[in-house]
Amino acid sequence: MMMTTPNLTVNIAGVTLANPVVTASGTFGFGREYGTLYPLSELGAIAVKGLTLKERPGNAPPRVAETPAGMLNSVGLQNPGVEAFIREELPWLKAQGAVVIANIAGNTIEDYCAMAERLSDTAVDLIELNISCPNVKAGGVAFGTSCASVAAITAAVRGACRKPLIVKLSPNVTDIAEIAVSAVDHGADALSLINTLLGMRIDIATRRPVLANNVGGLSGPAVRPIAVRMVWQVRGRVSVPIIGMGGVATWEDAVEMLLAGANAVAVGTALYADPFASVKITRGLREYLERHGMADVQELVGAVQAH
Amino acid sequence: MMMTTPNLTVNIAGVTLANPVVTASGTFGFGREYGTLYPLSELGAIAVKGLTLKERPGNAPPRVAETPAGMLNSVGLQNPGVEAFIREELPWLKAQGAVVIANIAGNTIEDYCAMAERLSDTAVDLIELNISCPNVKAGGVAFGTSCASVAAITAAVRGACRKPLIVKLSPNVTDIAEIAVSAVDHGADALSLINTLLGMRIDIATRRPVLANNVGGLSGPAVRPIAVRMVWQVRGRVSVPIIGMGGVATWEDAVEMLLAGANAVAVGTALYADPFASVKITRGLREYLERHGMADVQELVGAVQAH
Amino acid sequence: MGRLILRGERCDNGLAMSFTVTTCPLVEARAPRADLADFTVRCPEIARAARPGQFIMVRCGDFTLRRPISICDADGDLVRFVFEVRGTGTAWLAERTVGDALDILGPQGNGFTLGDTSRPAVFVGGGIGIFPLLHACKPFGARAAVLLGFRTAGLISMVEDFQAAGADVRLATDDGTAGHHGLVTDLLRARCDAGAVDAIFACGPKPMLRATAAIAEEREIPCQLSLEQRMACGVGACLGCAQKIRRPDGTETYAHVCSDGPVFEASVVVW
Amino acid sequence: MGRLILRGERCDNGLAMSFTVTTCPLVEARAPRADLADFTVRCPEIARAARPGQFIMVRCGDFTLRRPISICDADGDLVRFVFEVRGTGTAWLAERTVGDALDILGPQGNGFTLGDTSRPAVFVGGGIGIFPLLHACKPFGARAAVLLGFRTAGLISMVEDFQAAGADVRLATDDGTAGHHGLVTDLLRARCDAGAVDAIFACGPKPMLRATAAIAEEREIPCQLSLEQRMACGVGACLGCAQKIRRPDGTETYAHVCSDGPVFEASVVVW
Ligand SMILES: Cc1cc2nc3c(=O)[nH]c(=O)nc-3n(C[C@H](O)[C@H](O)[C@H](O)COP(=O)(O)OP(=O)(O)OC[C@H]3O[C@@H](n4cnc5c(N)ncnc54)[C@H](O)[C@@H]3O)c2cc1C
Ligand SMILES: Cc1cc2nc3c(=O)[nH]c(=O)nc-3n(C[C@H](O)[C@H](O)[C@H](O)COP(=O)(O)OP(=O)(O)OC[C@H]3O[C@@H](n4cnc5c(N)ncnc54)[C@H](O)[C@@H]3O)c2cc1C
Ligand SMILES: Cc1cc2nc3c(=O)[nH]c(=O)nc-3n(C[C@H](O)[C@H](O)[C@H](O)COP(=O)(O)O)c2cc1C
Ligand SMILES: Cc1cc2nc3c(=O)[nH]c(=O)nc-3n(C[C@H](O)[C@H](O)[C@H](O)COP(=O)(O)O)c2cc1C
Ligand code: FES
Ligand code: FES
Repeated sequence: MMMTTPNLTVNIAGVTLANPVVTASGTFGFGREYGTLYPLSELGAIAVKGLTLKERPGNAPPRVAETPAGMLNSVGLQNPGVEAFIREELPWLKAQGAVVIANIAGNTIEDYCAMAERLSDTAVDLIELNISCPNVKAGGVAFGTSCASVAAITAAVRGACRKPLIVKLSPNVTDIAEIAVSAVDHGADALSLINTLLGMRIDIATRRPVLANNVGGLSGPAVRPIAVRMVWQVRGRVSVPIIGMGGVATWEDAVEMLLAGANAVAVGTALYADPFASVKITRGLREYLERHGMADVQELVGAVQAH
Repeated sequence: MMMTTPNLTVNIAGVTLANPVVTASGTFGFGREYGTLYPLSELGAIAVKGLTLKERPGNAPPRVAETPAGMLNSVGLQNPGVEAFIREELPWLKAQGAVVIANIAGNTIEDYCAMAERLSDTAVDLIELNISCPNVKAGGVAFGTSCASVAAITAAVRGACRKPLIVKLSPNVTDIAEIAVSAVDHGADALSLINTLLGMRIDIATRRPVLANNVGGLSGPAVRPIAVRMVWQVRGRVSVPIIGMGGVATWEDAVEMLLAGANAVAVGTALYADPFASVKITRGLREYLERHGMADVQELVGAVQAH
Repeated sequence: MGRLILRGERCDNGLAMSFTVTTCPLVEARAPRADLADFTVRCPEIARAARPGQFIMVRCGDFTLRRPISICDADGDLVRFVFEVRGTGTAWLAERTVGDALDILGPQGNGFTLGDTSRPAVFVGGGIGIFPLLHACKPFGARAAVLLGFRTAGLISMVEDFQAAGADVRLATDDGTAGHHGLVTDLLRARCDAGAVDAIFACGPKPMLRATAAIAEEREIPCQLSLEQRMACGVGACLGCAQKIRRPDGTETYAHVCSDGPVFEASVVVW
Repeated sequence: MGRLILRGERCDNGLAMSFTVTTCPLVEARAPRADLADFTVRCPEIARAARPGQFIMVRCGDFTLRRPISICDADGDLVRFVFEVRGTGTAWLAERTVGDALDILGPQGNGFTLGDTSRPAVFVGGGIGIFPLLHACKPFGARAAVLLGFRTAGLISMVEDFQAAGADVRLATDDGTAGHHGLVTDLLRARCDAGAVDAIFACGPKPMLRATAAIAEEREIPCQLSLEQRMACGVGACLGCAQKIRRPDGTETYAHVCSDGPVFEASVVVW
């Protein structure tokens, strides 16, 4: 019996990823740390730490807290700003052979557009719009929480952007599918989901929130059932590529996410227990496909048979 | 030094609970099972399985699935109907000395009102309005997901109801505080939160959702950070009593929930690993208050000092 | 016949049948195969109360849910259960060693109603379904015909135990590597043809149970089946473990495997 | 002096300082107190690379996050670390026994810059902050004054180890049950009064570090502090472990304890 190597590549809005395993924005820095363990080119893509127009110092510590099967973070988008990224991080990242997803964040539509425009002239492969940020002109309500504001920001950034555009959805909404449709209708070439769920932990000894920011974003295996459900709901309504994330820690989790409708998965929190989680997932996927005689990982996408 | 026994009682909308530990609706049946382990009067109150106007067979199995630090359920409100409850369960429950919270569910406002009215003539102590159910007249969108529909259902049931009314909030919303305010403004005497978060698990061997209903409600410690955050946000906006729930498993978790702003806690999923979780939490709270020389458990309520 | 229990049996005081939650020492732990564990715990409360076909809910580390496992045998103060490593919970459990304390809830459920044990009965087991049959067949001694089906010879276990109980044991394997090459229900048919059978007790995979029920119906032999379902509470409180059944009046409803079952009359089960 | 490292040190190839993730056997496990574990693992990669003041990230069962623990000593192939049971993760870890395999990431962080070890240095430790000082004080031999503060005599540990390293060890307890009745920083002041001190190295609770920094500044003694912060990745990737510091130009920013620290010049720390 002839065995051909299964095809692990994924096409996300015209960009080919060597495999469907991406690192989740903000969890992997700019690749310099985990890059000491394995070549960054082994990853499908790297979504870099969320970038803002200007340098941001981020929030006061503590910024992280453990929770049952998960963690909270309130890093507050500490980053060197988009120019420093282009100058100091991007060339190095591209030299490692990585597909680079620039995750951008802002507090006004203008900021997002300025960043998208600036990044369009660089070697960045894709732009990921983080719409979980508060819109200061709309009283601080997150951009990602209403169809109207998702439509507005997506359309504006789409106009300013000459790279494939991924819109990253916030799970803190009543109807994720409706938001997804809004994003796609207004120019999203792909979607990623989920960002973190808003959570809180209180230290009963001090009676203070563990995070200096009081609340933070919940991620890790605890949220996986929510992420899988949202990916499935969104896949039922859109046909653009989806990068699924939220608690993916093993190749089995990745298969689950692909079956739900994701074309690729991102791995974040799982890296902290096992820095090799990402590359192990890719290996696990390959072996799974081989075991099942499947030619292409994309055969799994959305293949769940609902009852 | 004199030691007085701390006061554990809680007043929820005029009803006195012997302690602030309640069982979460749907997790404790009608008390007949766990009642073999301890007197039901040791519980602050018992929220019974969600009742509907007529008997409901519930969903096809499988109805439960384990998830990281949590579980999914899609029981589908299997229950004998409100009349059978009043006839066969309530007298027995009251004979055990339990404070009884009747949790009611429906698909039309009329159903809810009919149940509230009927239960007003019984020995039930409080009525809990489960608004996570789909409103069939509004295309199946859950009652609990918009302020307008929460206002409408709360006002209508308030009119039909001669018992203290608790509105139980769904966490599957963009802005829980806004929903809470709607409920209180339209007649809720107390709030309980959170109900389950919508989640999904797929069995990668069969490529089918584990639950026959495809999706189900996520509960257990995994969701606790979300529940604590929501209780805290709601406490910032309303002054009615709050029953906090979602992943409470230990007395420490209960203290956290009280600090966030809950006046009482409900325990559900934790019972499955440890059927004594509820009574252990009460004991733990009592000992905690004694250790800290506190006279009243209500001193903890909302006592978190935010940053 | 036609026993139909809904919402479990109830005591006079209105409570469900009582069960114990207890921590008990593992006194024997064998691994007949790498993925099979044969455990015995010292647990007088459960051992003395256990009836054939009941099960226990075993807490596995920090997992949210306990795992349901049939009582394979109960003798004096000892409870024996045998389980296959299927996923993360049973993997954790299989790693326990003698002297470890296990947190067990039980005995739970409505077991087999054995009836007249001086009459011949047939026990049909498949895969992990064979374990609860040991406790049930013992009172029948040599009057028990125990028919066991496995995928392949390497998976056969417990045969000596059934033989020691006096039973006439017959084997079937899907691949013919041991015993009859074919289904265990072929053996059941042959046994029914060979002589009178007063009762059939079965536990195993759904297709096997369904075929067993069909044979029993055809030959009008009373038949009890032990079913499986995913469980949360294991005691009847969460309504998680639904099984569709037919009421005497012909209407259908959901009963619960943990409290109404796990054993049901074959005739009430809706497949 | 004035060493200020941001985004950690970097190698020529643009990568962060390398670290290892490895599974290594626990070869010695002592419990000096019920809530204290003194572990030694065989881990050549980490033992050989470790510099004083660095730490490891230890995986604890199924917990989402590893626990940061200082390297107390590294010798040949062996890495020693000592930790107090504080919560669930360290409780799990303390239950490991000799022969168990531990999953460890490290060595991580920028440790102490020891400078000229032929000159007298003072090491100030409080509570669990005393452990990393052992590795650091060794090269100083008898030129190290090691000042250790504890809440009460029952919590004193590691004194023999410091003495075996040749150091002059002085104790202080908050309640006067052993050594000086008062703060360890009283001992520091006395030691500075008594003779020349070329460098101060400190690790312990924040108030102690702050007081140490004030004494050092007042007396113009170079001082390095090892700080703690809640961590997720432990390697510089998540930006979770922020510590506010002052840049040479006077502006403030957040550095990261895991990669820029855990050791910082006292003068750059913004309290
Ligand atoms: C009444 C009853 C008696 C049983 N008796 C035995 C026995 O004697 N020996 C034996 O080997 N097995 C028995 N089983 C099956 C056993 O419960 C499962 O194999 C076990 O729960 C799997 O757990 P896991 O953590 O290894 O698998 P995972 O897949 O990690 O478990 C995830 C969840 O699914 C549940 N689950 C998975 N498979 C099953 C299943 N087949 N039935 C019910 N729940 C399942 C688990 O309990 C858990 O909640 C019995 C099941 C029931 C319902
Ligand atoms: C660089 C560094 C070196 C350390 N060296 C030592 C040492 O040598 N010996 C020792 O006993 N302790 C040391 N600590 C403290 C040790 O990391 C904590 O006591 C430990 O993480 C507590 O974990 P837990 O699971 O027991 O507590 P839990 O409260 O259950 O932990 C919950 C979460 O909070 C984190 N956390 C809790 N307390 C602390 C803390 N004080 N510092 C950082 N994170 C914390 C945990 O890592 C975990 O992520 C060090 C901390 C740091 C940052
Ligand atoms: C420490 C940390 C920092 C994060 N920073 C960002 C960010 O800057 N931009 C963003 O879009 N998402 C950010 N996220 C969210 C992740 O990219 C991801 O959506 C989420 O963590 C769920 O995946 P996981 O469970 O695999 O971590 C961050 C998550 C973590 C844990
Ligand atoms: C098996 C199960 C059944 C439930 N049924 C109901 C119900 O009928 N009505 C309701 O309002 N909530 C129901 N819930 C939600 C719980 O009351 C509670 O809000 C939720 O489980 C969070 O608490 P926990 O994490 O302590 O379980 C159910 C939860 C579970 C696990
Ligand atoms: S498992 Fe809860 S009712 Fe059966
Ligand atoms: S812990 Fe992640 S950057 Fe320090």
